[in-house]
Amino acid sequence: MIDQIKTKAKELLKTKKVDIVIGYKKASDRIGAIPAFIDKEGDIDKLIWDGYCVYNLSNYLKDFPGKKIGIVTKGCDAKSMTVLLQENQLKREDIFIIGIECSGIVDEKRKGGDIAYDERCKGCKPATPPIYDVLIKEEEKKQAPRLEQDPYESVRKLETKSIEEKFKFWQDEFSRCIRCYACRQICPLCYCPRCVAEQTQPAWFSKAVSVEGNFSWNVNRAMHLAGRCIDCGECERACPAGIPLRDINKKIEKDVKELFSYEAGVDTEQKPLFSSFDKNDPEDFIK
Amino acid sequence: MKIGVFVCHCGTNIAGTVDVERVSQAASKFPKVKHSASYKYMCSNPGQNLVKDAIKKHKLDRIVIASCSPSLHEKTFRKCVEAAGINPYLIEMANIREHCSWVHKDREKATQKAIELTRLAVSKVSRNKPLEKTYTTIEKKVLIIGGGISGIQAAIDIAFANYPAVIVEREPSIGGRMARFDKTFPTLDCAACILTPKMVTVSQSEHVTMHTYSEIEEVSGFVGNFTVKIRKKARSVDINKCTGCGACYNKCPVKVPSEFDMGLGKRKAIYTPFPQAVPNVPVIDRENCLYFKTKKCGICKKICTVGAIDYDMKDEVIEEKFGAIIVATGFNQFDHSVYGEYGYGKHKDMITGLHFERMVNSSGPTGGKIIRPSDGKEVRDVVFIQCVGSRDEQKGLPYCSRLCCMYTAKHALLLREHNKDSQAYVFYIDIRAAGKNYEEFVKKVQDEYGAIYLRGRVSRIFEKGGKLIVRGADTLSGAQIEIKADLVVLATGLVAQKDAPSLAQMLHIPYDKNNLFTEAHPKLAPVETITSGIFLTGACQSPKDIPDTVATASAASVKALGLMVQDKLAREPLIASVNQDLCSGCLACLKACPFSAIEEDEIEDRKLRRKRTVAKVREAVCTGCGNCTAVCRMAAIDLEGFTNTQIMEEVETL
Amino acid sequence: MKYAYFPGCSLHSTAKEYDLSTKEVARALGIELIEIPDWICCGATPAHITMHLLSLALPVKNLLKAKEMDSFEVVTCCAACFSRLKIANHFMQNDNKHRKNVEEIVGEPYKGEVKVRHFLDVLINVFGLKNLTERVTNKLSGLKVACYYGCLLTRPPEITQLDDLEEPHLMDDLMKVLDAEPVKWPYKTECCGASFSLTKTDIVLKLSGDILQMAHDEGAQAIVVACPLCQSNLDLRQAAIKKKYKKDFNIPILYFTQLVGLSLGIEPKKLGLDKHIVNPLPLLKERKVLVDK
Amino acid sequence: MSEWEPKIVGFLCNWCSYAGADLAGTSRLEYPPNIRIIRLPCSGRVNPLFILKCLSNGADGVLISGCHIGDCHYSEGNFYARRRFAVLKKLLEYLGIDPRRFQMSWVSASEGDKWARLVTELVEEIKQAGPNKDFVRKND
Repeated sequence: MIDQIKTKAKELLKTKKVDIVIGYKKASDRIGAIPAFIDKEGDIDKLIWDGYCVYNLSNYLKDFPGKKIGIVTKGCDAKSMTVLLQENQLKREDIFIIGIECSGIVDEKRKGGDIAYDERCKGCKPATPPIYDVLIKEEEKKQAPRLEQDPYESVRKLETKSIEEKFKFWQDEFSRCIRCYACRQICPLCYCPRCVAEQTQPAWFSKAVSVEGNFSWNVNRAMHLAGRCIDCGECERACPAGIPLRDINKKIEKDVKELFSYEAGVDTEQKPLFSSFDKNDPEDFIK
Repeated sequence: MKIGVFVCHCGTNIAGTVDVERVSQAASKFPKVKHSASYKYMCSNPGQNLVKDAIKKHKLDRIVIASCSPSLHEKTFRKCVEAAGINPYLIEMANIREHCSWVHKDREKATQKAIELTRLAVSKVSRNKPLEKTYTTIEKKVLIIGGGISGIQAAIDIAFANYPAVIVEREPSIGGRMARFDKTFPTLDCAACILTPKMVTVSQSEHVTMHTYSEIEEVSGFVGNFTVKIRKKARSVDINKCTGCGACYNKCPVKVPSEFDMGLGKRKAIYTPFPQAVPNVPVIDRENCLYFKTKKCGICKKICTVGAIDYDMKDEVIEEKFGAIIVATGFNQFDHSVYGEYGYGKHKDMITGLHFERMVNSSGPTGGKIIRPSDGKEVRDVVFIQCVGSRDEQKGLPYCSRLCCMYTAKHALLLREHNKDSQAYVFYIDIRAAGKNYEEFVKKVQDEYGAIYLRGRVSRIFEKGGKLIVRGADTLSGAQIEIKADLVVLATGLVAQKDAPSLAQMLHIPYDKNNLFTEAHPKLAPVETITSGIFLTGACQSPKDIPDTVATASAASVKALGLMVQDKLAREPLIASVNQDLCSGCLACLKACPFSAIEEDEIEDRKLRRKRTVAKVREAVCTGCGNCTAVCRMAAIDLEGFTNTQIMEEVETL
Repeated sequence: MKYAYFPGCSLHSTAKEYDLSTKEVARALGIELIEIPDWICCGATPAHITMHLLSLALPVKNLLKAKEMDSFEVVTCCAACFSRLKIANHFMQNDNKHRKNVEEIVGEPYKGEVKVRHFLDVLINVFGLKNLTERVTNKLSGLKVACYYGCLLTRPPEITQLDDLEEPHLMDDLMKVLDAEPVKWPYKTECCGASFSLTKTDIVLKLSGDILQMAHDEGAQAIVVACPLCQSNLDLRQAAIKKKYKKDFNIPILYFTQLVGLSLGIEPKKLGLDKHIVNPLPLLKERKVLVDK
Repeated sequence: MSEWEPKIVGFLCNWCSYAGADLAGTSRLEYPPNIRIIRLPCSGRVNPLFILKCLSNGADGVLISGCHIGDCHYSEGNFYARRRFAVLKKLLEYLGIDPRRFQMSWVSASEGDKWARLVTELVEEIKQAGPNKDFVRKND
């Protein structure tokens, strides 16, 4: 199947349909995969495809303004492109999506070991990208059976805790936050020209590493991704402090699904969650 | 920055619970406050003069008034400081009366709270910016959607003031529902006699343009500057050539049920809906026309001496600009086929009030004879049922349709006038005859025209022996009643036009759960909508009889003319604005704006060295609700008067 | 097709022929009806006008018995039983307060999970009219009938969810399949006076008399019913009506199951056609719809 | 040391809730003095970050109050607010912030009595929740 990707990439570059192809290449450790930016036909052989291709490449689309881009895209990553299209950040005609019907990626923490599905792949059922220009399927043998697992298992576990326990839990987790904003930088949907975290007029919340500053930043990040996050999991992967950010993202994902039947990244024509409403939205929390 | 704080005693209203002097002293120590004072009545002339003098004496540049609710005196003090040379938007009010002295009894706590409220206002005002009112130009032309009595009246009023009006009517002729009526309550003048002169006036007015057989396709823009696309459907008859001689429809071989006559009569495939139609130019109904169906016939074209028939005519979409829009789209009838007890609308001799109007009309399909549609026999016993659909939350409408009581009484009267031997029975829930000479009219029908009024609901109607057996309860006598009727007339309720929601969406005006357009305020702004420059008249807003319809038409016209006479339109500056450098162009704000007051704009990004899309506020449309600011993740859009900085400053001061 | 069968008190007494004909028809069509063992009162009139809670607890008890049989669908023929069982389910599904009370009384949790069907519904919507057409061996051609549904079968519509509230047609559809002629008449859901059948018989005579008159006027030779109370009022009171109003209708009142039975070729006696007050046999003979045996 | 009194911030829409609070005043309906009202044009104006700022700035409770559904002066603002804060409310609770600290209500211009009752109850609830210690910016 890597041949299929290469063939397509070659064709795209040759016919000048795109200026650049974004895909994956081997990292220097010879195991992992890192993004590859190919603009010469000669470099096409660097392209790889395996379970280590974890990066959500859509994050790099904005780095090539005015260029036509071909991009290797997993199912989840294509959803973030759907949101980017929804939010006017991309032009569909500028990108050529080489969609991969992915059968799961490895858990990076177990690098070098056996291929095991990453936590976020469990419960991901339609691995087919919602949008693509060409679809390449993984080989039959790699299509290991997907676990029928509740994607919200760990959210539910946390929900049952008492208020004090919850606060304690998150306080501990957030206490490690060093406000490096790696979670933001890696997120394909955090594209604001100037993040509120860096604004001073007004200063929206404390920039200091403190309980309330860290809480505020993380609540802000989560709220800004409400109805947008497609759970590519890059934030959690990038977090040097190992904060379980996906547990926050999934919580909102679950809530908006339950409250408003809203799902992110499935339809480019969909209105943003907070820029729309239903007259019958629940309001049992309002006095 | 030199802030002045002025604390009002409001007689004892504030001073009775709050130690005003202490508030004033405390305020004098707040950062940036250069002067503070208190006075018995700050809103009085001496009070205002005290503020003005202090501004001059202490060179104050921002003012806080700690007194009553801003809803009472914000305007007063804006004017006051403006007179003293300060921008009117550089004041804030601390509400220490309604929100403090009147709701607390503990003097100490109330005083403390008053101090804090004043502190909040001081912190906010320190972040205020001078603002200027904005101005827009006005297109001096009014669009009227709907050519019924409502739209006609509006057009006449606008034209009388020498401003141009354009009527868009989807039927081939103006006239609307009223053109179908026979006589009108309570005076019984004939509808045609009072309507047709108005139709002629409109058609002859140099200020009025009519687009009949036309529909609104698209509306954009805002008050003073609406751009409207109008689809002129292909009439197949050249309106400029046609003389209205009528030869074409006289000779046309195709007969179909006439919509105007509610299917009681026939019309041709080329037709004018009724003889007094304006314009008196026929239209070809292409679905039924032989030429369009089979390419044969063509009689009308052959017979037309002026060559007005044009089979190749196409729909035409024109674009016009308007300063104001009057919506006069009227109503539809409730569909009574939901009622099983009335036979699901299957009984032939059961008609609606509008059918009755056509039947009783001497120029109508039966020549004024009231007959049974099933066998054409003249009727004797007629049962009228009121509130069909109206006041029925279960199967119909929650509201009262307001005119059925009156038109049913009129029908009962006309029935007896047309046939001395007839008998009217009227089933009603309540008689709602609130209008000038209305109650008297109903009484007259009961007393002089022998209509029998029965207070109760009809439980079942069925056919037996060629008659309709109407069974119901007379709740006044407690008896079960059965009437063998020749004809049953249903006073079906008034409902919104089927496509009312799509028009409302086009116009960005709200509509309620019954699809009726919503006025800006039910009492104080009954013909306005929340979208400025768009006004409502007639039954599209709620069921209305002719007097009310005409009154609202004139009211809406005055509102529209109020815009027409202005040179420029002043707008409050408390609206949103975009910092385009911060804007990512995600357009979350555009999608969340209830007023479509945000549009796309393009800027040259200096950093990226390319053009990119950003949001831009259409100042004339923005109402200042601030919803956009809350959905903007990058805080690139802000609301003047309630800016993020102001609010965060207030919170910071807590 | 296997159902728990709830006959109710009428079908074991005054409406024996309804019970008989239902079982015969079911057997002939291969619909298995297993009577709920130890069934008790459905909670109709005597209960529901005196004690609301009892009128829910009784049917729930019966439905729980059906649940024990591992049968999640109950079939009944009596319109009153149908109504009570359906209403009980409705409350248990939608009203937490009542459900708690009733669960306390019957000592078991129950959320309205046992489905309740009228036999008419089973015949038409489960077995299907098309299938039935193929089984009809003895057409009832020329027999003019008025289908009378009464008050309980369709009301309240949000609970019964069986047929059109004002203009029901299920039995009419069924009769057409048997080649009988259902007349068009307006009294399909008029009140027969059943609630007063023992206390104020003069009201019953008036109301039932009106129904008979209308059926007669519209040319019906027989009235078809789906409720034992309707049947007994219309059948039993014809003599008294004759006495009071001097009107001799002599219209047989038949259960739809009896006519379906006839059309399937089942002999009249097995269908209890000999158990009526107004003897239907002369009419059926005259119309040549009796099976010769 | 005096008894602790909770500090509550109320974000009120100008057209309904602010006017309702005015009416409570005009009707002289007494309620505890713990609330500080910030007037906004519409509940739709409230940015979730305002709530965080209040809580980290020492507020023991935050209230958003707007027009009842269907009454919004801007016709739809409260619909957006309702959706936005349904999500925030659940998130804050999930992160361990006492749900009593952030509440929302609809109060119309004619509901002075509801306003007075609401504030009274709110103050009572926040008193039970105790001072907001965990989340507050420490004075540096």
